[in-house]
Amino acid sequence: MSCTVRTLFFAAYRDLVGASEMEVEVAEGATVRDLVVELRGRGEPFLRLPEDPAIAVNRTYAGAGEPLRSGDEVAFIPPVAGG
Amino acid sequence: MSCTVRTLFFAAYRDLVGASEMEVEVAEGATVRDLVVELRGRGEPFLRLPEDPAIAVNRTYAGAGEPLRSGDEVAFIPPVAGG
Amino acid sequence: MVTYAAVVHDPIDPGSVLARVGHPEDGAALLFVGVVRNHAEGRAVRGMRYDAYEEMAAQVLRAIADEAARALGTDRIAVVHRVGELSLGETSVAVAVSSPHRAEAYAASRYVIEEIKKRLPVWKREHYEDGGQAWVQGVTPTPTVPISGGGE
Amino acid sequence: MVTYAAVVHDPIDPGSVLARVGHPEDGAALLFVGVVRNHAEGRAVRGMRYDAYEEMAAQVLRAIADEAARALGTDRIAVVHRVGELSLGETSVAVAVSSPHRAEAYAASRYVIEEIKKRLPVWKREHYEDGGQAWVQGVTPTPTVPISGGGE
Repeated sequence: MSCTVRTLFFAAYRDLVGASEMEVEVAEGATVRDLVVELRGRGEPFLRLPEDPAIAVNRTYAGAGEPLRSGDEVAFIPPVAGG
Repeated sequence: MSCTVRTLFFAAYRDLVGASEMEVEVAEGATVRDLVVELRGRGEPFLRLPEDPAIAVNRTYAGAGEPLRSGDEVAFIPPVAGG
Repeated sequence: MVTYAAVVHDPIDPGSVLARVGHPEDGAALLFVGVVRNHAEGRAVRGMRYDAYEEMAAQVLRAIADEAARALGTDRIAVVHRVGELSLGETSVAVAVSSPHRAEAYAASRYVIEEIKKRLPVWKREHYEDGGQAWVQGVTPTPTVPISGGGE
Repeated sequence: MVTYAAVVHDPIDPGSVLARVGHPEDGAALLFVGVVRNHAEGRAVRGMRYDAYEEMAAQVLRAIADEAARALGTDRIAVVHRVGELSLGETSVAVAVSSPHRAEAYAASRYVIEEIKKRLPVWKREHYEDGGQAWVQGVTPTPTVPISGGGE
């Protein structure tokens, strides 16, 4: 069993990855942490992402242990600089 | 020898004294303190003024020991409430 | 450093006070607006009269703005205080500050309004809904005159 | 308590943001305006691009305004953040607050702008006079993801 999440990359992370969004398959019951490990495990360019990026799941900041469900929107949030 | 100063009364002090300005004669070398004592010595309505009002001499806040010269503008400043 | 300070009788347009500050190097601007509100210590208010020792107030206002600019590293400050009869919702004071960074703008803005409350020779008389009126209790500006003490 | 929060593409008119606050009970209003300045860490800047995770930014902005209103006793807060290409001097963010007394207005205004800097999913890319450009170094929003640690 697996589930598919929609990952988003913004600003510097979009530049690093070379894409602004991507569908990723993770195992049933995977957490945010598992997703990041899975992606970085693919090597370049994903290895350029930090090991512990800030993440938002469905538009809310989420901890590494947050479980993912199919259809979730998982955003990789570079250090913010609004204002 | 004496000198004449122009005293000003604002807001609540003007209401207490019943006048907004008045010429007062004080002795040569008199200080702000001497002026207040002189005025309060005249009894009502001047006794209604506090013994230690805030005072401005020539538009600058002045201490009790500030000496007065003829022609000085001496303002009795009630507690302020700008803003 | 550019400061502007005025005591005025006509209505204040806060936007035009804000327009007096700002500079290509400034990333932050802050506008404080004091308005006549409809209540004071539990009493309904229908208006306010501001009296001032105008010649001195203009000088004190300028001194406050200059102090804030010098001490707090802001390069532009404009402050305007109104006197006369004001209706509810009308602006009594507007303070505009701009500076390269926001911390200085907040500090300078707050300094100006707090010093106004402590030192500006202005008084206000509240007109209450019930028909009464009274001078608003104020703050004694320093230096005070220790009349009862001897010597200086 | 009334709050307004928006992420916009069109230019911000700070006066119209200020006009969203104010109430007969309020004696103080405060408007913060962030503008694009001509320098950053010693480099001459000619413009700035603001990117955002727009759907989330709108939510976060509203949450920040609501927190400020609830925690700080202000009754009205309006905040607007712009995204897209901005020229020097253009407004990137405007925060308006009104409250019965000034202390709450200053506290709420500062809270909103500081939380924006900490949490709002917005990024800026500086365009330099010399032709270069770079993402502005930002602040990592919390909670972070401790990938390397085991368990939760």
